[in-house]
Amino acid sequence: MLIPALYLSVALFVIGTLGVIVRRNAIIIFLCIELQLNAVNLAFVALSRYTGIEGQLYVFFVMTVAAAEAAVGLAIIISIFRHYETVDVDKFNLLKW
Amino acid sequence: MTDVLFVLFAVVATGGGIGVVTGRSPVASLLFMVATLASLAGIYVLFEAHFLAAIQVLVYAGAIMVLFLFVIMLLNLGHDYRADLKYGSWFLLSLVVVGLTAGVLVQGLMGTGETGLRAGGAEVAAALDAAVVEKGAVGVIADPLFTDYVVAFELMGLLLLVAIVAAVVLAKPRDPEAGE
Amino acid sequence: MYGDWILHALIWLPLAGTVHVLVSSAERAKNVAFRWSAFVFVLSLGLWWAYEPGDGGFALESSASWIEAWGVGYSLGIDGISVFMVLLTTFTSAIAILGSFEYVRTRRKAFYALMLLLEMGVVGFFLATDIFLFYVFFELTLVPMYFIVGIWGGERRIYAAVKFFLYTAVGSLLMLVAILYVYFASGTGSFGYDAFVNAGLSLREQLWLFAAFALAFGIKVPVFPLHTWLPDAHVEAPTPGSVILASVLLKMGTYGFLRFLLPFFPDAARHPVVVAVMLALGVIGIIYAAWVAAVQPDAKKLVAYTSVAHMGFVVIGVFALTLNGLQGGMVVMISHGISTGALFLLLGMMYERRHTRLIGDFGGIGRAAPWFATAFVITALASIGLPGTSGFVGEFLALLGTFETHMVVAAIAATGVIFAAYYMLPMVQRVLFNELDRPENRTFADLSRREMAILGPLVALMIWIGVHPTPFLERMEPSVQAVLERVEDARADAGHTLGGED
Amino acid sequence: MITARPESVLAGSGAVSPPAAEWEPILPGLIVLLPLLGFVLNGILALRSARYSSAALREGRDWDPFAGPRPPATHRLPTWIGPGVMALAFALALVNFLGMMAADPHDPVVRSYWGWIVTGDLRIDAAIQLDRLSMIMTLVVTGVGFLIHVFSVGYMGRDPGYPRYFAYLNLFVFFMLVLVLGSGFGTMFVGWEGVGLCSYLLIGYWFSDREKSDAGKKAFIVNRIGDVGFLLAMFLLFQGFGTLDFVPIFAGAEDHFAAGGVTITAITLLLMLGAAGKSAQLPLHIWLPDAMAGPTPVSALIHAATMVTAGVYMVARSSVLYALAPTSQAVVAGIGVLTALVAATIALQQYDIKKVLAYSTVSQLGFMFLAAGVGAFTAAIFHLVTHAFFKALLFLGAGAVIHAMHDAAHHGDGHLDEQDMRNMGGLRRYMPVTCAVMWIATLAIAGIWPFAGFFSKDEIIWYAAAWAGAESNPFGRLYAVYWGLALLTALITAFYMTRLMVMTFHGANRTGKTASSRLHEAPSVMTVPLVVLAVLSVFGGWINVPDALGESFAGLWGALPMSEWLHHWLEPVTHTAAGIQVAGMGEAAHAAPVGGGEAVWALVSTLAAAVMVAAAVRFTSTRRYVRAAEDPGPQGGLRRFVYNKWYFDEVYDAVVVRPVVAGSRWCWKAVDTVVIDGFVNFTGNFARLAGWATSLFQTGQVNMYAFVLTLGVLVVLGATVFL
Repeated sequence: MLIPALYLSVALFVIGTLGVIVRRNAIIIFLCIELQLNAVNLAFVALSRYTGIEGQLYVFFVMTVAAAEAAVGLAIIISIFRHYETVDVDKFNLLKW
Repeated sequence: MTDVLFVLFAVVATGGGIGVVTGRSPVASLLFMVATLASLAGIYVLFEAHFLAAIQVLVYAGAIMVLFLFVIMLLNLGHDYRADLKYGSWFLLSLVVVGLTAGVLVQGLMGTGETGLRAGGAEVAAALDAAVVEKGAVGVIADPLFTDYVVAFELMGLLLLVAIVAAVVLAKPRDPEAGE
Repeated sequence: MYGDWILHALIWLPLAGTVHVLVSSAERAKNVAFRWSAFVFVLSLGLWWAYEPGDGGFALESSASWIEAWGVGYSLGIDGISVFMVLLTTFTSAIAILGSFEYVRTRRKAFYALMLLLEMGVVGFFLATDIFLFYVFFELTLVPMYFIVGIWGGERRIYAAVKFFLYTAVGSLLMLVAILYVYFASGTGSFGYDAFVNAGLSLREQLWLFAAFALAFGIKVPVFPLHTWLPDAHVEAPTPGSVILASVLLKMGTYGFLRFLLPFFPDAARHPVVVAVMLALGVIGIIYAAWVAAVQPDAKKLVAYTSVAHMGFVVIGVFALTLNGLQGGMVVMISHGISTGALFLLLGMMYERRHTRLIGDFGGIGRAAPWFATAFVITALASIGLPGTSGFVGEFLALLGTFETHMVVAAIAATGVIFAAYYMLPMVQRVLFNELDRPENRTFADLSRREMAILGPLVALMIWIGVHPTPFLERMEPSVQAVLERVEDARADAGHTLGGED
Repeated sequence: MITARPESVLAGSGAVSPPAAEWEPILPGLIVLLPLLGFVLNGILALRSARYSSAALREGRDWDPFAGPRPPATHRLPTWIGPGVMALAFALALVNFLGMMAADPHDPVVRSYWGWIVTGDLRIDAAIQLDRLSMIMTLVVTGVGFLIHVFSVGYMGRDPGYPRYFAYLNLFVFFMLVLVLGSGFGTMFVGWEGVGLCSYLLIGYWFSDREKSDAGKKAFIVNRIGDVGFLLAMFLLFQGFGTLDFVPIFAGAEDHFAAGGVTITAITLLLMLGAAGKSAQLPLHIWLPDAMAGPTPVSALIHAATMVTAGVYMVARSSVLYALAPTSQAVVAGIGVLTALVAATIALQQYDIKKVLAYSTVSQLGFMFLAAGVGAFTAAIFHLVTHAFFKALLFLGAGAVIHAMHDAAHHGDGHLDEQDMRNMGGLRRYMPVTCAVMWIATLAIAGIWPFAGFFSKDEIIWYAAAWAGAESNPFGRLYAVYWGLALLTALITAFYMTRLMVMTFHGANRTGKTASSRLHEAPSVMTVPLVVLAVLSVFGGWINVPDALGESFAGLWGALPMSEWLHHWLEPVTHTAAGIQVAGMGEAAHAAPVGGGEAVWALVSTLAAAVMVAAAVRFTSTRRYVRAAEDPGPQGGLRRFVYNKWYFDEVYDAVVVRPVVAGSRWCWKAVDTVVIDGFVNFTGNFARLAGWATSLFQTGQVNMYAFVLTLGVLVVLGATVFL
C-alpha cells in the first residue's frame, strides 16, 4: 500500500501545483497550497510505516504551520481585499516594486 | 478490504483535488477540499495513524476550512461566478510542466523507491503497531513530542502565538483617524 | 604589566565605546567618543615600550579557538610592523574624532558610534594573526566607512560611497577565494598565519593567488589604475572620514603587502615579471598622481591624489625587496598617515569656515590666520618630503632601497620629488599667499584652542620622525627583516620549485 | 652624549699625514644651534605679533606696530635676538677657528650627536665635521651673515613682519650651517633643502604680492630639480661605499673607482646637477634673477654670499670625486664658463639694479665652477670668499639705494620704480658713503689690483690657462676655449658693473624734483656693515696672494706672511684631489701658464679691466637716459635678445612648463575621468542594465511565479532523477 499512497501523493501534489498556477482567485490559490501540503503529509504518513514515528510527528508540525499560515495568509487576503476590493491576483502586483 | 477502502479514498481524494482546481466558485472549491481532506483522514486510518486522522478531521477539515469559509463569506466572494481559471495556452503550458513534474516524480519513485523501502519495512511497522498497543494512539505520538522534540513543540506554540498576533494586526481595519 | 590582554582591550574597548555612545545623548556623544578613543590611545601608547623587537616575530600572542570545525582561531599578535599601524590608528582615531566636533552636526550618535566601530575594525585588522579573523576585520572596516561617506558626505556622497564599497568588495571577494584556496591547499585545516606561510604552494599557484591578494590590497592602497575611488571618496567624505581613510585605511593595503602578500607568496613576489609590474605601477602612481593632483581645482581632491603618489613610494619600496626599501615604505606609511591626515584636517577647518573647498576661493589666508598658515606650511612641507620632516626619511629610504636593486625605477621615481613641489606649492601659494582680495577671507578665523590641540601633536610628530626616526626604525627593523628573509629564503630553496613548475 | 666618531681617526689616511696635533673644538654644536634658537624665539614673537595683525584685519582696520611712540616688544626684541645669536655664533666660530689655526690639525674632527637614520647597513648620523674647509665656510656664513643681520635692522626696521623676517633669516643661517658643517652627504642634504626652503620663504616674504610668491615657488621647484640629482648621486655613493660620510668616502674613493669610470662620472655629473640647481648654473639659473623679489638683505645673504655658493662648496668638498672624473670636470668648467658669459651679457642690458647684481652673481658663480672644473678647488673657495664680501657689499649698497629711493618714491610724483636705474642717477651727492663703498666693491669684482676680486678671479683664469696647456689633458683644446671665454667675461664684468655705478651714482639725477629732496644717506646701522664689508673687499684677497706675485713684488709682499695662505690652509682637504690630478695630467697642470709668467698675466688683466672700466664710464656717462616710464626699452635684435635674458624663461615655459601642465590636464581629464572612471562606471552601469533586464521577469503575478518555481523544481528534480 505504500507505493500507491506515494503515487496518490504525487497526484495530489501536481494537482495542487496546477491550481496555484492557473487560478486567479487568491483564496483558491491558497486552498491549492493546502492541497500540496496535504499531499506531502500523505507521503509522510505512508513512509512512517517504514521509517518510524517521526513521519507522523512531521505531519503534526506541518499541520500546525498550516494553521498559522492560514491565519496570517487569510489576514493578508482580507487586508488586500480592503484595499483593492478584489482577490484576483492579476489585479494587484504587490510583489513588484 | 483495506485495499478496496484505499482505492475508494484515493479516488475521492483525487476527484476532490481536481474539483478544488476547477471549481467555479470558491465555496465549491472549498467543499471539494473538505472532501479531499476527509478521505485523506481515512487513508491515515488505514496507515494506523489514528491520532493524525482525528486531528486532520478536527483541525484541518473542521477549523481551518471553516476559517476559509468565514473569509469567503466575509468578503462576499463567489457571486460573480467569473471564471477565474486561466484557460488557453497558459493552461496547456502549465499542464505540460505539471505533467512533466509528475512524470519525473513517478519515474523517481519507480526507480529508487520500491525495493529500497520494502526491505526492513515490516519490522518498523510491527514495532509501530506494538507501540500503539502499548501506549495508545495518542501516546505513540505524544511520547516523542514531549521528549525528543519538545523544543520544536514549544517553538510551534510560539509560532502560533506570533501568527495570531500577526493575523490580528494585519486584518485589523486601519483607522484613518489614527493617521497611520 | 602589559600582557596579551592589551591587544584584546584595544579591539574591544572601541566597541564598548560604541555601545556607550549609543546609550548616551546626542549632545554628549562626541565627548564620550573622544574620551573612549583617547583612552584607547593612551592604553596603546604602552605598546611602544611593551613591544620588544627581539627576533621580529609576533609578540604578546594569544590564541583561542573560534570556529573549531574550520580551524578558525581568534588569534592576536603584534610585531614591529603592526605596532606602528596600531599606534597610528588609535592616534588618528582620537585626533579625527576631536577634529569632527564642528564638522558633524547631524546624527551625531550614529556618527561617533561608527567612528569607534571603524577603529575597532582597523585595530583588529592589524592585530589579527588568523587569516579568517583578518578577513572578517578587513570587511568590517568597509561598513562603517561606507556609512560615514554615504550619510555625512557631500553632494555626490552616494556615488562615492557605492564606488568605494564596490571597488573594495571586488578585490576582497577575489581575495576570499584565494584565502580559501590556500586554506585547502595547505591541508592543515587551519587559518593560522603559520599554516598559510608554510602552505607549500607551487610557483604557478602562487602567481595566481598573488594576483588575487594584490588586487584586493592594491585597491586599498590604491595602486595606479585602481585609484579612482579614492579622490571621490575623499572629496565626499566628512573631514574625520577623510582623515581615517588617508591615515589608516590606505595603510591596510600596504600592510597587507608586508604581512600577507610577501610572506605567503614569496616565489611570486620576487618573480621578475611581478616585481617589474608592481614597480612600474608604483612609479606611474607617483608621477601620474602628482600630475593629476597639480591641476585639481578642489583642494581636497588634490590632497587625495597626493595620497596615491605617496603610496606609490610605499609600493616601490616594498617591491624593491631590500631592507631599506621596506623600512622606507613603513616610514612613508606612518609619515603619510600623519601629514596627510593633518592636511585633511586643515582643509576641513577651511571648509568649516568658508564652506568651499575650491582653491580659487581662497588667497592671502596667511595674513588673516597666521597660526593656521604656519601649521599648513609645515604640514605641506612634511608632505613633500623636506629633510627634517617625516616625509623625507621615508621617501629617502624607499628610494634608496629601490635604487639598490632597480636603479632606473628609483631615478624615475625620484622625479616625484620635483612633482611633489609642483603640486603642493601652488596650492599653498593660492590658499595662503597672494593677495587677500576676497572680503570674506578677511574674517577667516585663526586656529581655536581645540584645533591647536589637534594639529600640535601632528606637527610635533612630523618633526620628531624627521629629526630622530631611529626609535621607529629600530623597532620595525627585525620584523621587516623577517619578511625579507622569508622572501629570500624562498629564493634559496626555490631552485627545484622553479624547475618543477612551468 | 657627544662622542667623537672613530672614523675621524681614519681621516686623511692618504699620502702624507703628519701626526695631527690634538685639537678639541669648543662647543661646535652651539654654532649651529644658536641660529636655531634665534629662529625659535623670533618665530614665537612673529606668531604673537601676527595674532594682533590678523585680529586688526578681521575688525577691518590697519595695524601699524610703529604707530605708537615705541613699537611693541614683538618688534623690539628681534633687533637684539636676530643679530645677537649671529654675533655669538660668529664669535664661537672665530674662537674655534683660532684654536684650529693654533693646533693646525690635519684631520677633520667629527662630532656625532645622534644617529639620524640608522637602519640595516645605512647609518646617517646627525654629526658635524669641523675641518679647514668647513671652518672657512662657517666664518663666512656667520661673519657676513652677522653683518647682513645688522644691516637688516635698519633696512627692515619699519616692516610689520619684522620678527618673522628675522625668524626666517635665523632659520636660514641654521640650515646653511648644517649644510656647511654636515659630516656627510646625508646631513649636507638636510641643509641643502633647508636653505632652499628658507630661500622660498624669504623670496616670498611679502607673500601677499603674487609675483613675489611666484618667484619663491619657482626657486623652490627649480632647486628641487637639482636636488633629485643630488639624491641620485647619494644613492650611487651609498651603493659604492655603504656610507654617506665624507671621511670614509673621500679616503676610499681613489681605491674604489677607476679614474674616469662610468660610475664616478655619473656621480659627479649628478652632483653637478644638484649644484647647478642650488648655484643657479646654466640650465637651472632662471630662478635666481626672479629671487630678487625678496628683501634686499636676503638677496645679499642668500642669493649672493652664502646659499648660492653651496654648490661650489659641495663640488670643492667632493674634490676627490671630481678629480677622478675628468669628463665631469670638463662639463663643470664648461657649464661654469658658459653661465658666466651668458649671465654677464644679460647683465649688460638690465635696468633693475638688483637684476644686474643677480646676473652678476650668476656670472661670478660660473667663475667658481670654472675653477672647480679646472681642478683649482682652492681658487674656487677663494673666489667664493672674496665674492661673499664684495657681492654682499654690492647688494647691501643697492639695498641702501633702494631704501633711499623707496622713501623718495613715497613723496614723489606718481609711480616710480625704486629699483630701476633709469630713475636714479647722481645719487653720489645724497649718499656719499654708499657710493664710495660700492665703488670699492665694483673695482673688486672687476678685478683691479689690489682689491680682493683681482686675486681670486685671476687665479681662476690662470688655472684655466694652465689646464689648457697641460700636455696630457684630454680636453686641452676645450679648456683653451674656456680660458678665452673666461677672459672675455671678466672684461664684460668690468663693463656692466661700471655701467651700474655710473647710472646709479653719477650723471644727472632723474628721480624727480620733489622726490629727490627726500633722498638721504642710510642710517649708520646700515652703513657700518657696508664699511666693514668694504674693508674686507679690499683686504680679503690677501689671504691667497700667489707665490709668483709674491716673488715678483718681493719688496711689497715681504711684509705679509700671507702668501698662498689659503692654499696651504686647505691643503689637507685638497691634496688628495691634487695628487690624483697630478698623477693624471702630470706636473704641467701646475706649471707654466700659456705664454708667460703669472705676474705678467696679472698685470695684463688688471690693465685690461681698468681699460674696460674707463670705457664703461665714458660710454655710460655720455649716454642720455630717460626715466623708466618714458623709455621704450632697447631697440635692435641683439639688444632685445639680451634684454629679454636670451628668452630662457619663454623657452622653458614652452618646452617644459606648458607641456607638463597640459599633460597633467590630459592625465586628469582623459585618463582618469574618461578611461579609468569610464570603465568603472561602465561596469556599474552594466550591472544596472543587467538588473533592469532581469527585473522584467518580476511581473508581480503570483501565477507566473508559481509557474517558474515549478519549472525550477522540474529541472532540479529531473536532474537528480535522470542524471
